[in-house]
Amino acid sequence: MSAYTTSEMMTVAAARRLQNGAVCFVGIGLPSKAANLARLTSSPDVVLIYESGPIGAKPEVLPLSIGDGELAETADTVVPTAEIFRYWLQGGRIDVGFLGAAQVDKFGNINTTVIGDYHQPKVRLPGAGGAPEIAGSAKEVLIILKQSHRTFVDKLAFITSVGHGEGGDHRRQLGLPGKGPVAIITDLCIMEPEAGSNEFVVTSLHPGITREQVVENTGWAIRFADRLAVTAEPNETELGALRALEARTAAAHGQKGDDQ
Amino acid sequence: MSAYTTSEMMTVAAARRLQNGAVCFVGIGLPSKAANLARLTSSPDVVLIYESGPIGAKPEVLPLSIGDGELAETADTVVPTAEIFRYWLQGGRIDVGFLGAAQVDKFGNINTTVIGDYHQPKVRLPGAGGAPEIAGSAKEVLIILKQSHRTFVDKLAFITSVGHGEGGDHRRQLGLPGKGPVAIITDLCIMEPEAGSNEFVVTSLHPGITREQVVENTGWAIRFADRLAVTAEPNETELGALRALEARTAAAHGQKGDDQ
Amino acid sequence: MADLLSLSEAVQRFVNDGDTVALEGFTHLIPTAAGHELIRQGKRDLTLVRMTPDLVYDLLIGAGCAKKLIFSWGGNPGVGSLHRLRDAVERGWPQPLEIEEHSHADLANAYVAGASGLPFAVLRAYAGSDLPKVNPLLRSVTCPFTGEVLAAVPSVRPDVTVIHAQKADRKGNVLLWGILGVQKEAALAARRCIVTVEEIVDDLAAPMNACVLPSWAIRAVCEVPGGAHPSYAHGYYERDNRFYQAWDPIARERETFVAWVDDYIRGTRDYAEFQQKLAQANAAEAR
Amino acid sequence: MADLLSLSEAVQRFVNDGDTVALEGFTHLIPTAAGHELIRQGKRDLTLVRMTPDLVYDLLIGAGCAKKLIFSWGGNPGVGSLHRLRDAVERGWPQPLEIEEHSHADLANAYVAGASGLPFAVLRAYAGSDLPKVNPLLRSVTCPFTGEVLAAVPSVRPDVTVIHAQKADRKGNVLLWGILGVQKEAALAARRCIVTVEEIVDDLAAPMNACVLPSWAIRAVCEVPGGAHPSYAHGYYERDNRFYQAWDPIARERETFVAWVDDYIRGTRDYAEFQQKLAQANAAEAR
Repeated sequence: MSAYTTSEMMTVAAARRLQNGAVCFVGIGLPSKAANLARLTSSPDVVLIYESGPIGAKPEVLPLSIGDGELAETADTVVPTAEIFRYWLQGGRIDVGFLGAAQVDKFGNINTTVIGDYHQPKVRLPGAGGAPEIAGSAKEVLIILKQSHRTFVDKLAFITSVGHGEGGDHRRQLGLPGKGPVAIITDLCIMEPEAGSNEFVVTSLHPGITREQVVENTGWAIRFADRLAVTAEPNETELGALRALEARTAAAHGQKGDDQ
Repeated sequence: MSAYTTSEMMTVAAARRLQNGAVCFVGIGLPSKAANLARLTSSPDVVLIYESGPIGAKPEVLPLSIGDGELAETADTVVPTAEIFRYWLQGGRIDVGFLGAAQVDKFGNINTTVIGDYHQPKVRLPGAGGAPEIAGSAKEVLIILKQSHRTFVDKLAFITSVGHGEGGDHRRQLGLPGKGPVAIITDLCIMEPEAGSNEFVVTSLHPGITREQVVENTGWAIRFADRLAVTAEPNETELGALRALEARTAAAHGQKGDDQ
Repeated sequence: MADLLSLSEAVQRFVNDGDTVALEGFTHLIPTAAGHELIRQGKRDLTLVRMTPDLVYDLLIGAGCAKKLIFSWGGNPGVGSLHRLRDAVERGWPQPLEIEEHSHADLANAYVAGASGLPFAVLRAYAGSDLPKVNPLLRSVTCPFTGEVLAAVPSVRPDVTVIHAQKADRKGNVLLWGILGVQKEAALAARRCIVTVEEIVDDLAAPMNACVLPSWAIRAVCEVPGGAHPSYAHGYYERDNRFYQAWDPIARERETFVAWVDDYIRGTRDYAEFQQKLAQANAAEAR
Repeated sequence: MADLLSLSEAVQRFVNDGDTVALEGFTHLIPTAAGHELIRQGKRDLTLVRMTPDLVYDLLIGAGCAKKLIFSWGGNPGVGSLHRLRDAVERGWPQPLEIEEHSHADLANAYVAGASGLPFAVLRAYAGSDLPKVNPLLRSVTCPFTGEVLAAVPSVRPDVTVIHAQKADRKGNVLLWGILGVQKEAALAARRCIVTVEEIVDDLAAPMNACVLPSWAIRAVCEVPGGAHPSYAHGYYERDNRFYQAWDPIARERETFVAWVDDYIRGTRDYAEFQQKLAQANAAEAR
């Protein structure tokens, strides 16, 4: 096994969660990279939908924006943005909503709006985008982001997109159709909601990562599942496909397409 | 002037009401024939919209159905039927709704649903189709139908599509955006709503038609405007264009396309 | 992913007695072949939804497949009445038919709401019309911003929608063009969708923003060339106006109707055999 | 019927100080040239609506044209923050900016409602989100059939919408393709619509069901080749990713931003001169 970065581990681990044939509503950046890696490896028939309108996109290089021409050219069809949200997402046709986040809390709620007070913000983030309704209506949600004290916080200043709300069956009480986040994939580990409480606990540590590292990089008292797995290392196929994808992207754009 | 039929007079008189450049939502049958005659004579830039989806249709031959391929082929674009009703009609972009009817009353209300009791009908008519919302939302409405005791009735068994309701400002009270029917064009005359009461009165008799004929063929005590005009006879251009249109239609379909 | 099936198998697998079924197609691409197959398989107690019932529902109603009809304009376009529909409504033959009546704008919006996963649609409609007096499902809702009272109608969510389209590829992606009607909305509003197509091709060659239904959004694709007769399939064949006229005397009397259905539909194995029989009859008549 | 006008004349005629203006284009076909012209003409007190404010609104806000922003995602896609937007929100420079914040699904539905002549849109949204706490316009409505409580949001009805499209014909009919975003809805929701296009042609050669805006539904068509830079126009030019990155240091500080606007926008007569100047600067940098 060749050496790999924690970023690569994160992307590979996230890509593995996407079942072949699943219909996936893809956020730009890390989710898009992981979803396309899945499509190029284990899940060739995954269906990628971007909020800008492409359905069944099969980009050769990663898009830098949510509406790159590459997505339109490789899609089965391109529909108006409103239709994406109305017929395809709210219509109940999305199996997996694949989201990034600026911050998450222990119940998988997401903040992409503001840090500090809404009216006197410490940091103003981009805002909601498509996430609140993806988080609400996709049959399940995967979240991918780099783990740190600043991103995994005890209390969000602002809940932009709901995960399991206040935990337990709060989500059901809210009447949300989808079952919410089923995994958070980071550069350190995989977290999944604990049965009953729906609090995210670590279920798999990436190779070489210690519990201490995870604890240090989590803003709440993170817990570990009794049966804690170790994530399988990226294999040659996965790494090869990921690096080739990034190389093609860099050649086309001069960027790897994983920002934002 | 060559001889002409009362049917031809009706179609020509109706066509003349359509201003050049008007955006017209066209019903199938008589309205479609008159609207296309207008397009082929005095109003070359009239925009014809059919509920099936064509916008800016310029058919060479009259359609037999509301969704003939000829309409799609000659249109500026063809949109989904729901969009026609949502963005174009309800969106307030229709200048003239051009309707036929099975029956009308003195306030220009239309019945296309049932004669007799709804649940034990004497005659079951086709139903509403697009008419109720055309009658409600088009900026103004033209109605074309052959005049008889059976079609111009004192009291409708069923109001499918509202005209001026109970008369006066009833329409405004109902909150309807369009100003309702501004003319009923028949094979005998033209009727227009009287200022104030909005009751339809005869404002123009077709050449050779007597007041008595109109009275005999109207189911309510029809009144005549103080300044009663005589409709100008069809001129050579109008008759020529109409007959050529019908001849092309008959050659294509074996029918003249004026039924229903 | 859609399975490529025979129409017979698709109807067997996906349509149950008692289902709410929408066969859509607005004068163009009317799924007639699928209507025939419902009759051949003797489906019963269907609630039929369709903006323009047309010949295809006249047939299903006369053949005793329907218990209820949801519609907005019921006629034989350009010809006259639907006699079997009227006989069922007015005289309960072959069985009583409940009707639920809407306007086109209403039903079109109701399909949009169904496709959008919403329980109801909002539109500006019905003020001054008697329709709400005979259809208790035409209700109202008040705008929380302006106070305007608007019509609220229940969304349409068929158990099964059947549409006819021009093409599918071998994966089951479907392309239609021309008059689109409410087919896409009806397809997406349904729990299960069957699409009959003129042909199955290697490559759809669809324009970028064309009306494409992806394979994974539908259940079955069935190749049934000519399956929209007597309506038309843009790019394939024209409307058979003669058949619409010929239908009038066939459907006018119960006896002629039953004889026709027994002969042409129940008496044929599938749509291809029906087409053959119809062609033979037309040829004989022309002689 | 749309008039074929210069962009300068169209903006002069159809945009007033204090108007609610939507410049739409979802990463594709962003009407940048029109944004520049609003600055050149010194339009003030605009309420700007746009799902993704992007560079074009960072510019307008920094240049002091806006008093309010209605949006759902405000960033420099793939790069980072919109510094001028943040400076206005966080420090009131060059003037305070009121913000009204939505989600994409909400604003997309609000444009649809606007195009449909409805005062509000209904969607399943915001349950569990804090957005309704900071935006009092996110309300609810109860389904009169199921009792479900759904989100109700006000429709968007701009005084003026500006979009960029690939082509118009000489009558002013407009064709766009590729990523369509919410442009058609934004155009039809507006009282007045200006369309800038890459080129004016004799024949649109549009596929039958293409996204065409008929001339009579818009007010002005302006030929502005390259007018969507640094976004792209499918079939004409690609996204200028370098410019999105270059924007970050330009907009980061007030001084560099003002200098850039004075030089490149206020210091040029029109978009063609801007393009020339930008090309010269790029060439100089490459040397």
